[in-house]
Amino acid sequence: MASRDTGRIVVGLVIFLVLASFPVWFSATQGRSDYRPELEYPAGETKCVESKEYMRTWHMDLLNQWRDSVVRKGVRTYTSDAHHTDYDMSLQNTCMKCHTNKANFCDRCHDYVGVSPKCWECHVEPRGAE
Amino acid sequence: MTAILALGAILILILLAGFGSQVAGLQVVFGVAVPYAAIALFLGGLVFKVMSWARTPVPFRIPTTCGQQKTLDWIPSARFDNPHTTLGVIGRMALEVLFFRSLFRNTKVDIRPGGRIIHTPAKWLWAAALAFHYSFLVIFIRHLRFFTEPVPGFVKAIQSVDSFFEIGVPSIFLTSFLLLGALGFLLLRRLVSPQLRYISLANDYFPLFLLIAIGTTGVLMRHFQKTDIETIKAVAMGILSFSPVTAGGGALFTIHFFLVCVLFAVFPYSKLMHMAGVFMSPTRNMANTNRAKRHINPWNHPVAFRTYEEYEDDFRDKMKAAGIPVEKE
Amino acid sequence: MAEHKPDQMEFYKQEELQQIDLNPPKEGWQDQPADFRPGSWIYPTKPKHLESLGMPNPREWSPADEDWQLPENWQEIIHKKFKELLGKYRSFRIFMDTCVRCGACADKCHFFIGGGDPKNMPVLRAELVRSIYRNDFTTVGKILGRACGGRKLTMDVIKEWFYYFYQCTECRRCSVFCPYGIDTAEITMMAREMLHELGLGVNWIMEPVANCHRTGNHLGIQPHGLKDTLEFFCEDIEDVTGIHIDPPINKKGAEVLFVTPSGDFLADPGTFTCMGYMMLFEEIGLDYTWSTYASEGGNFGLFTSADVMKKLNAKIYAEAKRLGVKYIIGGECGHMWRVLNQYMDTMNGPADFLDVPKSPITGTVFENSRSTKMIHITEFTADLIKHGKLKLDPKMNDHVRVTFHDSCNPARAMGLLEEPRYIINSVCNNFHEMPENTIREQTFCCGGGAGLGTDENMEMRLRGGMPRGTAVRHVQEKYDVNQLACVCAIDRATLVTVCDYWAPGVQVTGVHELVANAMVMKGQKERTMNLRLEPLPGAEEKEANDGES
Amino acid sequence: MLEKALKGSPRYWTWISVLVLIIAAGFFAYWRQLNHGLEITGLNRDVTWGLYIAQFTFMVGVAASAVMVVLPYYLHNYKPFGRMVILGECLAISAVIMCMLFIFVDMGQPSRVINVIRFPSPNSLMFWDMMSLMGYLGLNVLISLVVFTSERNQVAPPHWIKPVIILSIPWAVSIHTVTAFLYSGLEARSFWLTAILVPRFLASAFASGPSLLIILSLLLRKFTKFDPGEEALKKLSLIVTYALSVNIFFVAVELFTGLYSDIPEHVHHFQYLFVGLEGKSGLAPAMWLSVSLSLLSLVLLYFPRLRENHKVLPFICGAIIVAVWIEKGLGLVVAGFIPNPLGHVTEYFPSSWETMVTIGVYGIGFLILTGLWKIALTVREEIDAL
Amino acid sequence: MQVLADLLRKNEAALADRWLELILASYNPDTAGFFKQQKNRFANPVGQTFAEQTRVVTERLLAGEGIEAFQDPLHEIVRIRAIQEFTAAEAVGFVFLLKDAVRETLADSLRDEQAARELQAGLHELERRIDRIALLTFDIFVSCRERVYSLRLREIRAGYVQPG
Amino acid sequence: MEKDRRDFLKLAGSVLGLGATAPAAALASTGGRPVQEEGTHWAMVVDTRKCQAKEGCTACTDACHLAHNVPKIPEEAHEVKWIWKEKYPQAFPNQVHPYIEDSLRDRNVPVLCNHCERPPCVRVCPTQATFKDEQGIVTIDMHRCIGCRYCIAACPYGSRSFNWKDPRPYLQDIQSDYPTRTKGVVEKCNFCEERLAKGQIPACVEACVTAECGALLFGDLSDPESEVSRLLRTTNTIRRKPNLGTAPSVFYIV
Repeated sequence: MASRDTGRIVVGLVIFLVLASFPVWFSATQGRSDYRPELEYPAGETKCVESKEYMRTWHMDLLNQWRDSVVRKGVRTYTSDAHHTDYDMSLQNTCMKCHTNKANFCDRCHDYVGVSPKCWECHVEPRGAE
Repeated sequence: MTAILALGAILILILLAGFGSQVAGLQVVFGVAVPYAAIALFLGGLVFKVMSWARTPVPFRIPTTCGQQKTLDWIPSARFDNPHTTLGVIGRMALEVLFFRSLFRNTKVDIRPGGRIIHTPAKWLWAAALAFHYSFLVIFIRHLRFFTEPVPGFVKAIQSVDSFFEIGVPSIFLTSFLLLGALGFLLLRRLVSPQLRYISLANDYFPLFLLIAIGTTGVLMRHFQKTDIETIKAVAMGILSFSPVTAGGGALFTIHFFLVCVLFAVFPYSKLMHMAGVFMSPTRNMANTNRAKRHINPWNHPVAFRTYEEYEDDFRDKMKAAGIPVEKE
Repeated sequence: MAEHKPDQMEFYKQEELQQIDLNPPKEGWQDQPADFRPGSWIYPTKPKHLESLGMPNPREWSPADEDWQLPENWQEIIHKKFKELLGKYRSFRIFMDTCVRCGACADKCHFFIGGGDPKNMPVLRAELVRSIYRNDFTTVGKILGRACGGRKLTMDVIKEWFYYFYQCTECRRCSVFCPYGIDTAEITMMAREMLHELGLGVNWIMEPVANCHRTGNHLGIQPHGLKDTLEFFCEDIEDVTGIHIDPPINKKGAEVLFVTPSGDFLADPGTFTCMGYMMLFEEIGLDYTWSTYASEGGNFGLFTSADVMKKLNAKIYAEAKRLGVKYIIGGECGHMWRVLNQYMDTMNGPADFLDVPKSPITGTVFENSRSTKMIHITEFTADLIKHGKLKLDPKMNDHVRVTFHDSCNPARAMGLLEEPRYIINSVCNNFHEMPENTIREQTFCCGGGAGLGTDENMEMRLRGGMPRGTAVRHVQEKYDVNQLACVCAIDRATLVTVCDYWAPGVQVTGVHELVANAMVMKGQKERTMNLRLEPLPGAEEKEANDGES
Repeated sequence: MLEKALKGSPRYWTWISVLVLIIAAGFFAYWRQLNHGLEITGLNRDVTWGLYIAQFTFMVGVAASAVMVVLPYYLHNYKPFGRMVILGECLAISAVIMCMLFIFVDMGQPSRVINVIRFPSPNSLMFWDMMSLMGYLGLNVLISLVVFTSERNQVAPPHWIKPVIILSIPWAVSIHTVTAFLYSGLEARSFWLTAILVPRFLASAFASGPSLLIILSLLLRKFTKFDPGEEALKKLSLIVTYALSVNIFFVAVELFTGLYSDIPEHVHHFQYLFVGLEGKSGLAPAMWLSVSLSLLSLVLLYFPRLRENHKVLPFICGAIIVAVWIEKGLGLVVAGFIPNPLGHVTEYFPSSWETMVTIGVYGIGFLILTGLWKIALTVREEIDAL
Repeated sequence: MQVLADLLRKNEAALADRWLELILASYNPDTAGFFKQQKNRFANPVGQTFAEQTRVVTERLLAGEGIEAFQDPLHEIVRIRAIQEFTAAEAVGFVFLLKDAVRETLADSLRDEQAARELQAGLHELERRIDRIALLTFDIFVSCRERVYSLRLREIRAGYVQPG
Repeated sequence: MEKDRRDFLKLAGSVLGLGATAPAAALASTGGRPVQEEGTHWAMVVDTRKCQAKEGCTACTDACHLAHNVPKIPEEAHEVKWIWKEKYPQAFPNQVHPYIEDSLRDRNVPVLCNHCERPPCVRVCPTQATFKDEQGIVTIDMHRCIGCRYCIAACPYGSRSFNWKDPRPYLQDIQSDYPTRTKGVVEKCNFCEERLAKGQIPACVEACVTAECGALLFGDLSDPESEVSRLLRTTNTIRRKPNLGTAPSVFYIV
């Protein structure tokens, strides 16, 4: 024998379920749930400063390390562990030389994962981005 | 003893997940089967439990009144502690759910010999519980970034507020440390105080250890053993869009994910149901309009009682002797 | 063992003077059966009462002996009743599911505070039932059993229930502090209902229930007996005030039916409160009537089962309908008002043959009782005093330094806090509150409610009454308080014993005794005695100097 | 104890809601500042510090002034201050919190403020200021909590608190000294480069702080049953009198050295302040007001009949606060920047948004003060009733 | 006796605490925790009363006061234990625990023979006084029990409660 | 992995170490100004006469501001500049009197950060965001600056600018080889540290040469043979506000 306020409880439950299933119907309405960012790799380039896995996980730390080295210690060249070539420690002048399109490379992954780094408030995207 | 039992269960779960992440074959199990089972158990169990409560009638209106009732108009009544309007009840429930009103009441007022009043604050339980629940909520909302594409604004907003103070890269979230601190206190309290140790069951320690493990693995994944969250989001999105992707993260992620699934699975069958129960506890969610509005009891079957006629038949002559008016001479 | 000399430590360690074990008990609370030492349980129900009420398994038995003569399928009966109650009470189901054992209620129960038995902690009293619920009614419990706190229903469990669920006075103090409002009183009611399925009841409850069923009040006072008692009170009133009152009994067509707990007709401090009512009604000329048929406001059915409660309570509305009164006024009682405020209308309503209570003297309409149509005497009197309808002389009570004990049910099941205080402040010049955490909604129970107020339970009652006793002793030492006012008939009986033991020298009184003492009635003679026929201090000197001059 | 602050008369709740409204407005203004940057303030390239840092300097003075109540009571056992001490300490706590908030809202990159702790730089006075302010807040919270709970329990405070109180006295002086060093260490700003700045800060602090305390306790006496004690008010007004006279004396000394020596570098600042430079004299009216107010109140304070008259005293104290607020706030801070090292005279006037944020911070400060005082007074009433 | 009294007075607080601990040990260990930890006299009248009164008794014992000085503090304690689930021996036995407490607090000075012998006389005298106090406690216990029975009788006689 | 742990430990270390390092360093700093250690010491010589000759020339400012993405903010109150022209009496306030040479009275003198040997701005910075590197250049770590503007108050030459708002809308042609700034940080001339690293001469000097003016000369002061050292030994040069003891590295031929 249902009680008087079953209605109100069901409404409460429905509200809870709607809230709990927010990601499901939100992504469904956006229609991008199977979207995975394919990054536009620079044409003609095969190797980056370090290995692909290392860069995917540690690029922010590497950049931090470059910053401290350049700004604080004045050391501007970085020898890569992977293949021992030297690079100029600069986001804009080194990274951005190959990855000319920030939108199709950096931002795709960052937006996908909901990260909004503050670096781009100062550092300049390469002109290729326009 | 019960604490060790619970801790053991958690360690087993962690080992299971750790082992599972290494064996390729089990990726499907941990990446797909377990989450769906967990979500099904959670939603199904919760709805079933709440509906089982809903089906059970509330025969009587039994609010616990913690303040002055509404009678004469010149006596101010306690609007939220003894509500007599639905608005008052909503206020009381909001105070209970959002600010843990009853735990706040738990002051220890001491009188030292010689009649001196001493207020020793007993607010630790209230403060730790509030800190834990709010930081857990913030973390929960923050995690929506893995389950929604594109990431909605409010999730980004909460994330930027939580990591306002840019310490380290990726900058640390304040709520993760707040959560672990509060959980640590709640666990310590349950182990140290003799009364609590006496009444605590394994199913009290289990969620505590579970949440601590989840929190710690979360912090490890973000700051130390960095995990590739792009693939993790793909896995998460895959699950919610019912086209699972079994790329699977590292061991740490599998443990974290498995423990969260366990939390969801265990939820409807444990004390965590207080999430829904707090809204439906009859001593808090009804107005004290007992004598003003009749509360209908659905199973109010008639009960035979001794009518006046039978009563008078027994004592008519004595009543007449004593001069008490009677119905029938 | 080598002979030890007195100056060696071993000498004193030879044989334990006291069994001292400082380490926690090895096994958990689930494995410690309750031991029924004499003086720790209340006499069981006599078979004749159960038979007169048609309740199951009436027989002669005693908790001390091993076999409680339960029917063979008692486990099945308990499970059936357990399931039925789970189906009928959402509160029971939610309280079984949502407790997180956070310990906020652990040290709030006066029986735990006074006695120290951990199973008297509200969380653990509830666990007694919850462990069975977990074991038999939840899938997880069925699987994990003991590991997740489940427990098999054995004979020891039933004995434990009988022992501990007759050590809860259902005062709901634990429900105030619980974040989810879990009410151990509700759980105690369910447990007692289950125990009654096996005939496990307490005589001190079932006898009054039987009496109330038969004679209309707990004490079995027959109509003529009630009339004599009331007339005896009126003689005393006449001695004190010189005004003659004829108590209207079973008078048809009166405006108000007045129902008060039968404790006021017999137990000593209660009688003066009853005299107070009659003097008050006489003074304001209220058209009221007593009723011998519905001469019991209280309802020990509340401590038995819902149906018995409904059976006893039905009399009040039936009588009101028969006498054709306009509305009902209820006297000063604790659990009576829990039943009236929260159960009566639902059970025996709607009382559409009555009008919305309206005070004939002040014209105030009591909106808060629009449906039940029954108001509390203190609400009625407070309204009178507020409108200045009573001529009061507080100096008559100057020799009295009073403090107020919020009776637990009016405080936590109604919220009756300010009305009695307003009245006491109007009739008494020196009124001192007890410490902040022992009054209002955090009040401590008298230790004798919910059917535990019997003499064989004296030690348990004194333990339960210790927190209240300590608070009274505190105000006694600090302000030289000599009277404890309360609004409950059981309080007026049990608190006398609690005060005599814990704070000797403090008397107990009802609020309306104070009112009557301070009232200057029309045509009353010079008062030389209070209602207790004790000479008033002022009067003695006057008499003395009358004598001299 | 916290629930004491949650129960109050309707007037208490209207006051709280007014404060909350003010704080909300302040938050909204600060939100705009966070998004648009400090351009919404009136600050410019030449005058980089303005209203916020002025309030910070004034508020550190008020915080340090608690020592004027703590020192006599604890060191010299001056009993009439008994009821005043807890109020003084709570005023100090809310003042220090306001100081920290003023520094926080003045930051260009508030999210990096932790860098001051991550990269400690003992060579910078701002680092020492932050450390001393945090220490002072901790000390005051500890002292007021311990002393207040033991006083409420009518138990003698624990013996270990005495040295902590002794420590808090020099510490109070130190926070204001460090604030003065912030200014007087800069060789680029000749207006501040004077040793007298520290004593001037202290003197003005001990004039403005106690006057604020006098006004607030008189207000309390009107609205609540609390009575600070006639003797205490008399003594406080005496302290204010002496502090004010010393402060005026120091300002005069500063004026003399600056003007008599007639070094253009120094003279320009005073010129701008009082008569204006290159036709710009934004602050002149304010400065003249400040000088006249302080002189007027000094004169009035010398008559005991006026000093003890509770009708006039609040107005005198108000005058002193305004005078010191101008002189040590905008007067000192802004004048240091005008003219700028290259001789340009760029004026500064606080913008509306800036004022809104400042009022918002004051709202937070007074909310904390109201809460602390509400708890202190309610529990005091309880003890007296016992 | 004087040497012993000075020695004991030095660690009087320790002695009282140890005695209290031994008394509380007669309760369920978990409850003993509550009795010791909760300082509020109204939320924990049992624990607080024991704590206060044991200090008073120890103090008066070491001060060598007359026997009547122990009447009030012991009455406070026995009044509570008289109505708790204790047999007469358990209810009154807590006084003898004081001997254990004294011995334990003096444990180190009793260790070497020579000092022990010196203290022997004082110790014997002290323990005789404790026994005397125990007898006084027994009287108080009986008076409390009689009080309880008289209350029961009064209720029965008042007819409020049906006999049997 | 270890990089980040180091970062985390640094935070913990700095908080714990605060107690220990603070007194020691405080003693060192109050004992007198940090002495300039040897190694390269870049300096610049400005020949104001040649500069005066080319009336209204802004080559150095344009080149510098273009190279370093310095915004062109219209309202003077929020102006951001690294190098600009100042009248002689403003640049050298204590070396002027009513009867100085007419040409000197309104001679436009390029002013910029003097990269002092004992910079007051470095002394007051609470996070060591601005500091003096081994080459004698006073530079700013834009990642650490909290925008408290204490350094602007401390600089006797007013050569520091603050970003009151987001500079980007005011930048027409953003150079992609040098970052811009964001609102809330201080900025100033950095002696073209990034060009020096590549062996080039500062942009302003290069622009002055291409504008056939040659008023700016840049070189290493610690190398006695460098052009700058030789010029200083042979011509009379003055420095701005020498009395403050900051020992600027920019010398002016008047």
